[in-house]
Amino acid sequence: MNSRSGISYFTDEHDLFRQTFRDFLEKEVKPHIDEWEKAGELPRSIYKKFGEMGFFGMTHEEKYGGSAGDMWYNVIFDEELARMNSGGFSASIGAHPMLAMTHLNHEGTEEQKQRYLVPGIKGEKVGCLAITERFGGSDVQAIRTTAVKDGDDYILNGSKTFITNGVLSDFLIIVAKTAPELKAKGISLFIVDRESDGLSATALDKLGWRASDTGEIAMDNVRVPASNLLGHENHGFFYIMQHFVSERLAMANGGVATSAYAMEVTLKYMNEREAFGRKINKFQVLRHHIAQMASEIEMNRQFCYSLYDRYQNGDYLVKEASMAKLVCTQMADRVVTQCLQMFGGYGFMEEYPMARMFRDTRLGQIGGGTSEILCEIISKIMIDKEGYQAPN
Amino acid sequence: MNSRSGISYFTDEHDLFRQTFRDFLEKEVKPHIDEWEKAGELPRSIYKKFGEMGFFGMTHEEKYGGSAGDMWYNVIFDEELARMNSGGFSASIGAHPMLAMTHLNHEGTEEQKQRYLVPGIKGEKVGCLAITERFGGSDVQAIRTTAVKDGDDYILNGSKTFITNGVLSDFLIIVAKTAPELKAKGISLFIVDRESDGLSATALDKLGWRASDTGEIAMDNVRVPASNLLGHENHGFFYIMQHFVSERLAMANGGVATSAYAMEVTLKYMNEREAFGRKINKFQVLRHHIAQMASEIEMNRQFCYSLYDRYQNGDYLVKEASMAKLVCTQMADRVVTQCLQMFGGYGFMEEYPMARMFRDTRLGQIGGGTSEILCEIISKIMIDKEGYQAPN
Amino acid sequence: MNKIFFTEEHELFRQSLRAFLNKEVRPNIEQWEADEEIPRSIYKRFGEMGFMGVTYPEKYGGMGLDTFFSVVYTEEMIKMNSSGFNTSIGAHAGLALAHINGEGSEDQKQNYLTPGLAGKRIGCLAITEPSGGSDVASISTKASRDGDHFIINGSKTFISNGVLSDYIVAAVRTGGPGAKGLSMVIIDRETPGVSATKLKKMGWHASDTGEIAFDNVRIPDSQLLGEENKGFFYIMQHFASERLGMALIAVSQAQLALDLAIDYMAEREVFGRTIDKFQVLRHRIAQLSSEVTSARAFVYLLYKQYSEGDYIIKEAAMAKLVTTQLSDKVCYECMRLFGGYGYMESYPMARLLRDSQLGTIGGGTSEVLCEIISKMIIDTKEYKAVI
Amino acid sequence: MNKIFFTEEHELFRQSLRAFLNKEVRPNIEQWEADEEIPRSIYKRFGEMGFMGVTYPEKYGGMGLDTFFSVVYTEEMIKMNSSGFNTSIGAHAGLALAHINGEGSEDQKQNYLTPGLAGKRIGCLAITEPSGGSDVASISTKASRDGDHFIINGSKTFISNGVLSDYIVAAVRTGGPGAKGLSMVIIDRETPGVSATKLKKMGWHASDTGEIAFDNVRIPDSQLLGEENKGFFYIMQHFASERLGMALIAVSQAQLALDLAIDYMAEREVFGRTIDKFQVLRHRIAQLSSEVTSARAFVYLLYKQYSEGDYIIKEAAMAKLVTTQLSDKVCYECMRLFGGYGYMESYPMARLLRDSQLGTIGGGTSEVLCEIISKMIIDTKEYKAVI
Repeated sequence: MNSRSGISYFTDEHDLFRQTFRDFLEKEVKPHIDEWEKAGELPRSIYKKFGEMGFFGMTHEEKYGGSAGDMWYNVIFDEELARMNSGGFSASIGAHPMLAMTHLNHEGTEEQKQRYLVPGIKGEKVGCLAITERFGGSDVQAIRTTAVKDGDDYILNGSKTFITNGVLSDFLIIVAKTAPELKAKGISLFIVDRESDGLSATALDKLGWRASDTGEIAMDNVRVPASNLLGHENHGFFYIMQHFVSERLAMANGGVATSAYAMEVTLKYMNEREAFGRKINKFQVLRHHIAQMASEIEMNRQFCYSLYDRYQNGDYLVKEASMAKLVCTQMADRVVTQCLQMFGGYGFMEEYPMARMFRDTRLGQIGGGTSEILCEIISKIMIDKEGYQAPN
Repeated sequence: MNSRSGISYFTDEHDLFRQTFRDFLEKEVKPHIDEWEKAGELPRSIYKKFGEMGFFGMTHEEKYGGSAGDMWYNVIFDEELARMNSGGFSASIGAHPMLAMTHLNHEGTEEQKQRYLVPGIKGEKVGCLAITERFGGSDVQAIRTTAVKDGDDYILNGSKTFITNGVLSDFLIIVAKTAPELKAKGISLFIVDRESDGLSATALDKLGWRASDTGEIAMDNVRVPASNLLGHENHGFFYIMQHFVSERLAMANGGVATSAYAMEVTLKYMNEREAFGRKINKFQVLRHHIAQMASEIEMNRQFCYSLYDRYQNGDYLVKEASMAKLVCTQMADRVVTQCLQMFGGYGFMEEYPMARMFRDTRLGQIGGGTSEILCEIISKIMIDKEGYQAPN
Repeated sequence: MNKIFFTEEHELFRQSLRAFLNKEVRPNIEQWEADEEIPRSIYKRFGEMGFMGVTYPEKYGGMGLDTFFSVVYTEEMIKMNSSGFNTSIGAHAGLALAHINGEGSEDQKQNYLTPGLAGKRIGCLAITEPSGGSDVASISTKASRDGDHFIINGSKTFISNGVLSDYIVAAVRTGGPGAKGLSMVIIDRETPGVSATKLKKMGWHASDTGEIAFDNVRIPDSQLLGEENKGFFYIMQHFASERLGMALIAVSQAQLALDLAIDYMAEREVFGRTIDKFQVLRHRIAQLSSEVTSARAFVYLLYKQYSEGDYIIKEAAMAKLVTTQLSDKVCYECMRLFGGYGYMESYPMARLLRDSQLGTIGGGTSEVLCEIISKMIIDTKEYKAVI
Repeated sequence: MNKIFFTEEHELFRQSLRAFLNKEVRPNIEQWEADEEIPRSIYKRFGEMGFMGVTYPEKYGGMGLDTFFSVVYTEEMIKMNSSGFNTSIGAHAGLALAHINGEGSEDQKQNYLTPGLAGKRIGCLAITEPSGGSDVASISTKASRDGDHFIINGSKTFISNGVLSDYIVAAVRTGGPGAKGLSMVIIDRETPGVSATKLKKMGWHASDTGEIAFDNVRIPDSQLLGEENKGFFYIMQHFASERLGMALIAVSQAQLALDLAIDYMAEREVFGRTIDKFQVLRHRIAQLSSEVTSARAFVYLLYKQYSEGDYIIKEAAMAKLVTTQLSDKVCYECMRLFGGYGYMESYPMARLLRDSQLGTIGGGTSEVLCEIISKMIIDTKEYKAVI
């Protein structure tokens, strides 16, 4: 919970929501995490419960079933998910509202919103966002999936990988080239229903994020009606770039939240565990590790909050959001590794919280733009003075 | 494979053994690793094959079925195991000869050697070494398991944890206090048969090392004949300390071997994977990472080899072996983390080698004395000028 | 970022201060670094221009401006690339005067604060002793009562302006052992028994860093600053703003290093191209810029909290801890990026690195900060404001 | 460790060198650091004692000893805590003379090596140029043939002994562009057209580091060292031993920092106990000692391989890369362990840190080393010995 002294971005309403949501998670989620981790997927029922409680609609308009809250509700949502200590759960639950529905909300037509966003907010339909391909990685411009116009339809061919909810979702927002010769300017987004002919998916076995299904998707002449084009044709790259900022901020703050949770459970353990006749929280070396980590967490948390604040005010933050994801996910790796080490042998045991956190956290520097890609973007802005300006 | 130019610690015979052993592992082990990782244990048949090939007896006397080779055979043994990319396999296969049989060989009576060492070398009987307890961790002096003399027997009570081969081994070398009031000087070692009444064990679920069974062992009035006392009563602490050096050297060099293998597979991947139109091994940032890692690996490898060399010459190396384990396992964490990052999203996928290596490597800084405990030992020697002298 | 914390007025102030510094300070820095002190005249100019007491009350000659003017002030001062210069002004205006403004009587303010803000009477703050390091509670300089006077004996070290200042705000032991026996006193330089010697340092060359000895120094008890035996709490109180100031300095130094490096990279050619095309160097800039940007957001936020009256002892310690580590790292990496020129004193990076490297030591070493932070986090100890 | 690499004779040599250094060098270091040079007399004393040319042939006045004597030599030199001093001797004996001993004609050896080993004629090695940095192949100092003479024009920078040496072993372009157009020449200081200016540096104060200009410098072609247009390969050849030497220096500096820190920790008290009782500082020593011990094992092994004739270009680059990074880290952490005293020039750590921080720059920056190493490892390129 965040201190209310001095500057606070959170109101009493935010805090109330945080408490409600935390109680809900403790009751409806925490007891099932181990089982979902084992299953490698989430049951539909949990999406429905989220939907019933309104947790998918916090920032959406009331006419679609949302409660029109501000962006800090998303921040709280992410922070509280992190306390479940299941990157897979957070990813599966989060990819639906944060990735799929974000695009629907911004670029969808009224008809598309009625068909996908409304049931999405209710938790009755689950979505995913499919950008990445085997060849290309974080290089969005290099995608090879094509969508060729055929009468009133588009025919999609190609494949996607590393797609969270890629196997179990009901609909997929798929990125494809509608004009390959135009490179970045020839990319479009499509809403594809799961039952479409020619669409298949297989789940991947991963180091962590085990409660989420991460899919590889193949499209063999998948026919999509033109009414399922999302936004304007050939504007896809800009839509993606635009939402990258919020995605990166979420991953950055997720890194902070994970780090804070790692420290919380570690402090608790250190206060219980004894060695050489005293509690291990009395050992200077371990204490200084805590002091160092706490300071870095606090710094990065304030960085993220200040960026959310600016984001809400409409600032264009490609550079800063990339910076934040870079440093916060690096910090999370350091903090989680160090905290695991504090648990000694128990750190390696799956019955204690750090083993899973260690496996899950490692994705931070990989997903949503690797650290190396972020460095490329940041150095282009800092050194080559490239603008990465907002599209108009 | 080590360069033969300049200083080499390896002879043609060593190289021949390395090749033979590598071929054997490629054929008999590699194809089964995934299955054993899933099973959480190794089949008995693989121990038997190791035994039949003489791989458990390389350094043992011929009269027990060994081939009386020098210590470099153990070094090669460890290095080649690392190439299987299964910390669990290495641990299970290694704990038997390196931990259990080392004690048998050094402290065992002729009769004990005939009963345990000879079948051990044949791979017919598998052993484990049980020191660590829930309360105490790396603090050997704090163990609570007791062995009370009762006629010609000892009665053992207590528990052990984090014991590799703790569930499936045929015999256990168990550390217990025979004179608790004497602290470190009241510790003894016992050989305990698996079928002993009152002995029970459960397997632990771990972050990595999944192909090995790691057991928690409970002893409820386990009766052990006095003939199963290993070495002299109350000398246990010194036996353990003595073998800690070789164990730490092995873990240090294991860290180097893992790092080298990580770099090998990463270089291969970098030479295949393309991004932005060229092989990723052309990106300067990644190249410099490789250069830095290669340099650190080379440095630490030479450090380990120089220590093995001195160890073979009879030098007393508590400080240096602790130093080596500290820095080499830290390096392995850095290298493996960095190499996983080089794989991008594939680094997170279990079908690629880095995910498992990442999970497995994390034990390096924990097992066999955590980095923090090693720092305690090293600073006592460096700063307080404590001798940690060899017992006479 | 600026829009959140800075107004148009801050920006105007920045411009005018920058113009002043570029004209009257920058051309003299090399000389002052060589002299190992700055001249009295520059204090006077700061006083005349109103730059000495940006946030101090107008009543005493300050400008009465808000905290973010002092942030602007520090950011611009650091661009002169001389911690010694910045400290010479700061040890007077930011340390000595902060105590006098905070705890001084009206008489003391008239005597020291007013001429101080005019740049005519220069002070220093003397807490650290040779034997104690960062252990403030164990200060051993003794002030024994003698009627309405104190007789002071002891010594202080690492004191900025320790040799050249006109007076010394010193922590002395008036009571029993421990934190509760300390008081602050103002000792005029000319008082018999005060002597000082200059210390040679790795960096901060333009500042006069002194070791001060008190040999039966007799001062009237009207020179007591605030209440007797409350010195420890006054010191702690001012530590938060001092540490926050050091954090801001650290972030500003790191930013300066990056700015200098980016400029240099665009000009320097090797292997036939400017070095800003080498991926390894580009990523280094990207990484370090990101860390500095994060650190600055943190420091700005704390200034905001501080300006709203929050007692941010933990956060200030955290900020100093991480930012001074960061500054050392950034200055080191950017120095190396200049190749051999980085090591040459005729280029800016050598001094910047040398100057930065006091950051993790002065004003509480990183280790002392870790002790404070871990007490607050692990032992849930709270440090309270005195008032 | 010593038993593997060092014999009784090495130990005796160590004792006698150490006694000499403690008597004739240590008391003068402060003065030489302030002078920014070392006097001619100390070169002579090195020559008289035989310490100038430990491994050079006896025929020319060297001692003809094995490589590990030079290891002992460096380890003891570094204990003087003045890289400037060490470099002043080393740039002559280890760099300039190495080229003359390696590629010089008998005449050249009589002219330069013999008086050089006697400490009477001092040399420097001039490769780096202002524009090129570590890019040796792009050297632009031009040597144009004029009958049996060369006319040399160009400039060199960062040259140790660049101002005070009697002659300059310089890399010049005698042929076309690229690596294959370079030659080495010996240029006597008094030759018309040679001028030099001293550079101010962050550390290495006792060494004279110069920028040298050649303005129509005319030298006979008998001053060519080795074969024409083979200069690049000679330079590369000597780089391995130079880098190995820098690695040994780095390890020795790091060890010195640790030794000084451990001694200091046993004496310094804060909070009522000596600081060697603080776990955080203890673990820091444990960690850094372990890293230094590993690094030293690596360097010793490479010396062994080098002494047995191995061409260890990759390993020497690796060793310099990791040991100079390590030395910077260790010196920095140990400096901080001294608290405020670490920053004072009257304590040893400030200079040690300043001196260390050239390590990752000089003799090939870390980035250039990474280029070489990655070419060898990733592109499987091999660098071959010339001979």
